Amino acid sequence: MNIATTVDTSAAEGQAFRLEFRAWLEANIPHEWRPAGFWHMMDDQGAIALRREWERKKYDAGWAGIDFPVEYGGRGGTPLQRAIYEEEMALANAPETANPQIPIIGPSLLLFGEEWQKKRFIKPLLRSDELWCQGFSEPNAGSDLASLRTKAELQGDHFVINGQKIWTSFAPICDWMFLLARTTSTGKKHQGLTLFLIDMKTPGIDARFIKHMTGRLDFAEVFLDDVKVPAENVLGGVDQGWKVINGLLREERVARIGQYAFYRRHLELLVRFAKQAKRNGRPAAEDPVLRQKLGQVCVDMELLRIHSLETMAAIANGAGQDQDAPLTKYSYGETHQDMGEVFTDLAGAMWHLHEGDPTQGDVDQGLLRELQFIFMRTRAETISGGTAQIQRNIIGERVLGLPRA
Amino acid sequence: MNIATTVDTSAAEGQAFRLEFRAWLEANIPHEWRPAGFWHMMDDQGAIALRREWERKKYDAGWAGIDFPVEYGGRGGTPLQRAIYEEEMALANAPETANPQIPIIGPSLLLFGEEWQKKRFIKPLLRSDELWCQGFSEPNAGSDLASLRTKAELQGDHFVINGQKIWTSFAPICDWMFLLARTTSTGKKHQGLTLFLIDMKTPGIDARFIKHMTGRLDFAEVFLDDVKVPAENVLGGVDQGWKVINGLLREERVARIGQYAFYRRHLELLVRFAKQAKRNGRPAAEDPVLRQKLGQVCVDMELLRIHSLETMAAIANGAGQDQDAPLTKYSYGETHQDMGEVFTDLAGAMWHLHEGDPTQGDVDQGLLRELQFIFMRTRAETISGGTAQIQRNIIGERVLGLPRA
Amino acid sequence: MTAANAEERVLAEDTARRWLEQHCDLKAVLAVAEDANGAGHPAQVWRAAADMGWLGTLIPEKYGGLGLSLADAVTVLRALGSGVMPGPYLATMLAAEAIRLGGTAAQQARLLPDIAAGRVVATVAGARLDELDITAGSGGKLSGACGAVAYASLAQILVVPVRNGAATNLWLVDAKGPGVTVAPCQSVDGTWRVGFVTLHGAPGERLEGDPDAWWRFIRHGAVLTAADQLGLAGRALDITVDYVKLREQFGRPVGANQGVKHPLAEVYVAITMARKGLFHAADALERRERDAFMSASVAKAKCNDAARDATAAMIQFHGAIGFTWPHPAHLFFKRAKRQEYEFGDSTWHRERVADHWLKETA
Amino acid sequence: MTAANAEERVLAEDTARRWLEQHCDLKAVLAVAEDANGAGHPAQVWRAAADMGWLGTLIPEKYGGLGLSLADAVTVLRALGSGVMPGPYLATMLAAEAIRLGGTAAQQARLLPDIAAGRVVATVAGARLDELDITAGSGGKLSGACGAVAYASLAQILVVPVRNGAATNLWLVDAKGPGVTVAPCQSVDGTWRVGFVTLHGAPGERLEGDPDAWWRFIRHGAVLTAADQLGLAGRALDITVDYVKLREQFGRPVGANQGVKHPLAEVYVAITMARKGLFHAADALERRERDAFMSASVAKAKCNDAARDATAAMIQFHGAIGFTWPHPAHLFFKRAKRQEYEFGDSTWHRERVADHWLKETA
Repeated sequence: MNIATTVDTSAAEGQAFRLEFRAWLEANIPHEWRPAGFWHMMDDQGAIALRREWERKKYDAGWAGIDFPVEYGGRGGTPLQRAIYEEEMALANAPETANPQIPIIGPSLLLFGEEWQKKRFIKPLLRSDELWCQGFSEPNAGSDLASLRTKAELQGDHFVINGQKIWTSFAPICDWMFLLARTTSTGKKHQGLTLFLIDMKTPGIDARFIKHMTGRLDFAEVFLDDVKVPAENVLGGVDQGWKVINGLLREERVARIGQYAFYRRHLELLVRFAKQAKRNGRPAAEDPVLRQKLGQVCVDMELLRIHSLETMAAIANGAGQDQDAPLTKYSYGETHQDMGEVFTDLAGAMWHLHEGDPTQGDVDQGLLRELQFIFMRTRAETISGGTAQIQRNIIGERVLGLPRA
Repeated sequence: MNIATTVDTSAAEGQAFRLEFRAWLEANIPHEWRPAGFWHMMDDQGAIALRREWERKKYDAGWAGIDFPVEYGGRGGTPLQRAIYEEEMALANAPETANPQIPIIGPSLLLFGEEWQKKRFIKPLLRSDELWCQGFSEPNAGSDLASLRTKAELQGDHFVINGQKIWTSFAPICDWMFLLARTTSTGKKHQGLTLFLIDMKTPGIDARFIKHMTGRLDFAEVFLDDVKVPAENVLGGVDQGWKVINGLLREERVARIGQYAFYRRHLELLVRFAKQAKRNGRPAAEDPVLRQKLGQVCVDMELLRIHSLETMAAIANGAGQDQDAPLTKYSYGETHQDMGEVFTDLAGAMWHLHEGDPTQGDVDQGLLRELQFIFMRTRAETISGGTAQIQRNIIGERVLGLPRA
Repeated sequence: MTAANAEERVLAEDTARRWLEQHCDLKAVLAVAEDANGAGHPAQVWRAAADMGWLGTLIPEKYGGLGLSLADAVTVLRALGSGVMPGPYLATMLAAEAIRLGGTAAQQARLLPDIAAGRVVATVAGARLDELDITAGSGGKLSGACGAVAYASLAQILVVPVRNGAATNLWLVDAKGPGVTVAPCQSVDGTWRVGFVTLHGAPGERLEGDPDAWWRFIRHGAVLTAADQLGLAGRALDITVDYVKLREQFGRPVGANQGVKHPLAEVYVAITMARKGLFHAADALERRERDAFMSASVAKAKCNDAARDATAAMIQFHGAIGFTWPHPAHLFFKRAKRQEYEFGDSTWHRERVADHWLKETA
Repeated sequence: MTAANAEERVLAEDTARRWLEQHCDLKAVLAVAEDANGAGHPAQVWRAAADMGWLGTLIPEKYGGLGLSLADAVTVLRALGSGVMPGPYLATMLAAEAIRLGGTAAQQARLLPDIAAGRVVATVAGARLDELDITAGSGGKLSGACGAVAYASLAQILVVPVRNGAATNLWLVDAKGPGVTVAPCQSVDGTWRVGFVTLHGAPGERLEGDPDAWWRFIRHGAVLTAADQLGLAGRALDITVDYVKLREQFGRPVGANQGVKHPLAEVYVAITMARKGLFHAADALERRERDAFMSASVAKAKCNDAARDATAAMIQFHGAIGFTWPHPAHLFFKRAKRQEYEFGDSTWHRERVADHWLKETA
């Protein structure tokens, strides 16, 4: 496999780190996990248990929380190493994390948490001893997050929380939730919001899975009925929730480098698939019209790689505000979605089958299943975390300075 | 040439009309006018003079105002014949009219004019003895026509008009103008507008050409400074201008059939060009990627042909309101613009040259020039008469019933 | 199409839609998709398809059908598509159409009455139009891989395209007979069922009425499939428009934003043009007009695009709820994307339309 | 690119833009376009190109140039493109680059100093990359049609690609010498001039330094042309954004509508990615990286699309004024559409990117 990386590791420091981690992965990812589609042909619960176990092993070997301080259980590395880590994970087809909120909750704790919170929560988070979920969205507060209605009232030394959250990934199997609720209802909508760290075993919490269109269990909804949360479990101060959320932009940038590495792997799978699949009696890879479509996503992916390289350079230089966050989000969603469409064009009538049609080439089943999953999954990528429409609005208004309606 | 027509002339009436007109055109369009591009290699003034002369001849032979009543100088035919007429004009590559406002001003006079107005104006209009222009748009009232500011004040037996009009095609060479002005400034914006028939020789009118990006003289701006217009020259009643304009929808439908016939001719030119032009050493027509692009505009054009057939059937059945007018306008603009893009893709690096590059095939110069002109002209088609954005708004709100912002 | 005809069709489609909504609504369809190992064959839908004459729309009256036109079949299938209806009705109608177009009177008389009455399930191989390599040996024994075939496990009659030098002939095979193996395969689209069929010297019977019927059949197949797609597309738009009128974010209905309104307007335009193209193609094929093959390609290409765009918009403009399993949007989207590659994807059809124009233009 | 470098470039570009705006603004460019029979060669622009070192950006210092990098040339050309600048500077720089890449030290020493100083106009045939059929006879006499060549009537030096079996070599021709005929031709794009060149046994001189320079040259040519396109695109967006902030319809600025805002946001995204891709390609070619050819294709494909979309949006969102002659939008649009087909259109480049990936992926 050939992946042009997004991190310039000509510097010795990066290169040594890369090689060491690569060797560890080589020795510690079971061989049977490697092929494309492995995780897509397994049930959700089994997959999470396997991953969780593997992540503990990885943590114990020193390969987790790369850029988190040692004192809180991290490796104490640099953002550059963190990016290399993400790339190597993708290169090795390492399992996705069982604890996907690490890049959001980890930095929130680091940046805004009190000392006891950092000591208490970060290490078990990184080691996936405790799984976390994020309770932001509500049925009537999706794109318009600031209009959320879940309410937290202070009663003595604890808050009482009532409301409903949705799109709370993996909530039913999580140990802790990172929840945004309204503590003050006067003033502007986005003021008066507070972040809470909530033990999912607290009475009054009812979490139920909502199946994804891919068939996977992932999202959930969470009902909160008089849930008592100790006042000390506020993160970043009462009514400071919006500030905390907006303080995470730099972190999101690093996370996107990791996301790019996975997309890059997906493109490799797509190109490999193009060589296997047949359309009209010849390899899809030889069809000039399909080559154009494939060429276009390769162009867009190369551009995203260059964008990631620049982002990494900016991070390394300690750059501040990222005005191109909505551009990144928008381009990622569109490009990944385009990749999905190219997959169906390459696969033709077999795109949706769980096994390749033998009359359409000798197609690896795992490859087909993984690309199929990616295709469906990408429909969500122009919606979650702010729709493509919202991103274009933000670009138009904040970057180009166009007037609001 | 093979043009599948949009009018079902299996009925004898239509077929006889078609053959008779075809024969007349065959005998009366000079042979040298026929090749593609003839009109695009001639200066504007010369072209208009030639066309005007030809139109008089055509009128005198009975081939003008097809569906206008005989008493006002028309032929007294049916809408079906009118549509056949438009198609045959396109098939024969007959000159475009020198009097392009006929389809707007003619029916306005017929539907809303007083008897003396019909008697006075229709025949010279149809015979192009008098050329007309349309004074609707203003510098600050384009898409938002109702906010126009040109003012007409009644002073005794005449109105005094002051203001500025723009995009008034051919105004400097026109004899009459059909002008929309504000007569009442209270109430809703679209009320209080009145239509006037104005002699362009009236003192106080100053009309200047604005060159089109194609290089042609077509648009103009018109300044009105204390222009006196007799009160009897109001069309359709004082403050009734908006009603008159909206009464012309059926007529626009018939006009679009004619427009389709021209587009169809353009597609034929494009296909012919694909056979002449070479890309990468072989005919563009043999390139699978270019064939896809060509195929797509053929698909869209076939759909517009079917749409026209249905429209004709609806007209023949005396259908009323046309809810699909914005759909028609939008689709025409997009499809014609796509055709232009396919032309540049077929022509490659020679698309913009006044003569074909001999190393890129043996290309007919007139064909190249006409397609080149069409390509540039189509940029205006998603703007004039309501932008593509406005059309989508209307479809969303009036057809789908989506709420206004 | 006469006005009387048109009214009858509106009525027939309306009746079908109401019946389906009452007896197999979107929840019921979701349950079929959920039960991935089930037959994907709701009894009430199949019964209705037989009793109301849908299966026999195109079958001549003398063979128990209604003897109606392709446009009528399009109407029926659009209604079924608008309900994302599961079941082997389309596969069966396609097989019947192959027999009608290619079979002798005797073959038709033997097979079509059972099909019209819903007594047998039938299906067709080769819908993806990539060349298959099925050959006929001595005594009409057929061999070769048929690839994925709709409802292969359920079907009794199988129609297959068989190579005959440069030509392709349609043959019949007893799908439950000797020499036929079926390996069921799951599909992401839970509203149908599919299996890989292989023939190992299976006894075949050639459709002898019109040996060139394959070329007509694939155009009829394209139009019938496109009807289902058009049904999906229209319903997807209706549901989405209703949703964005009500769903509020930032203090106003989502549908008031041009970022939502304009794409939905484009979907409306696409569906409207697709509908016109499809009914035109149905009539053109019916009348065997000179350009009918091109018209079918125009229709399928446009229905492919309209159905994909409408169902993708359905997901996008429902926001997060639109990509959950309990919401029906994914049923529409997956099925539209599946059918996009049956009886010719847009690339296949655009190529044929371009070819037609290049040949016809002097 | 080091930070110091980057700052210098910003400064250099800024200086160039200011100078051009003062000495040859959009009105002046329009006048050049208006004068279709004029030379299309504003003296002040050419003088500046020589005096400020733009022409010699890539020419080694020992031959009178600045000896800077491709990224620096991209910076300069983006500034010129943002002013839709007329003149033979790009043609001349392309010819110089061909000589730099392919010429021997002696050839470079003889030709480049005059070019850097603006004493000669040079140009290149074959920019459209479709194969030309120019062959070398005995004694290096060249024959064949060169097709349309930028500023052919003005140029003294002409670089032509000559067939040599399966290979292509770069040759020099004295454009004013014997055996060269130039037939001027008008172009819709009035910001340049063009003529058809034919060689009839014209004495030629092969660039002997690197016989395979053609393959490198067309990538450098793609990047330099793309720089002009990127300049057009960025300025087109700036002008349009300024306009829609102020222009009001229906009681609010046009740019407040998502129907305008969203497409302009897309244009911004396209331009931003194009810029990143272009500077990356310039650096990759400079360093002769393994994937540099692919990077150049990525950059040109994206700049083609971004420039076309940005300049088409410029027309669309100016409304009617945008398609009039006195408004500069058409200058941007026509030039962007012209350059889209020079040094490879998007189809050409996408094909090469796909090919690269297919070959590199196991």
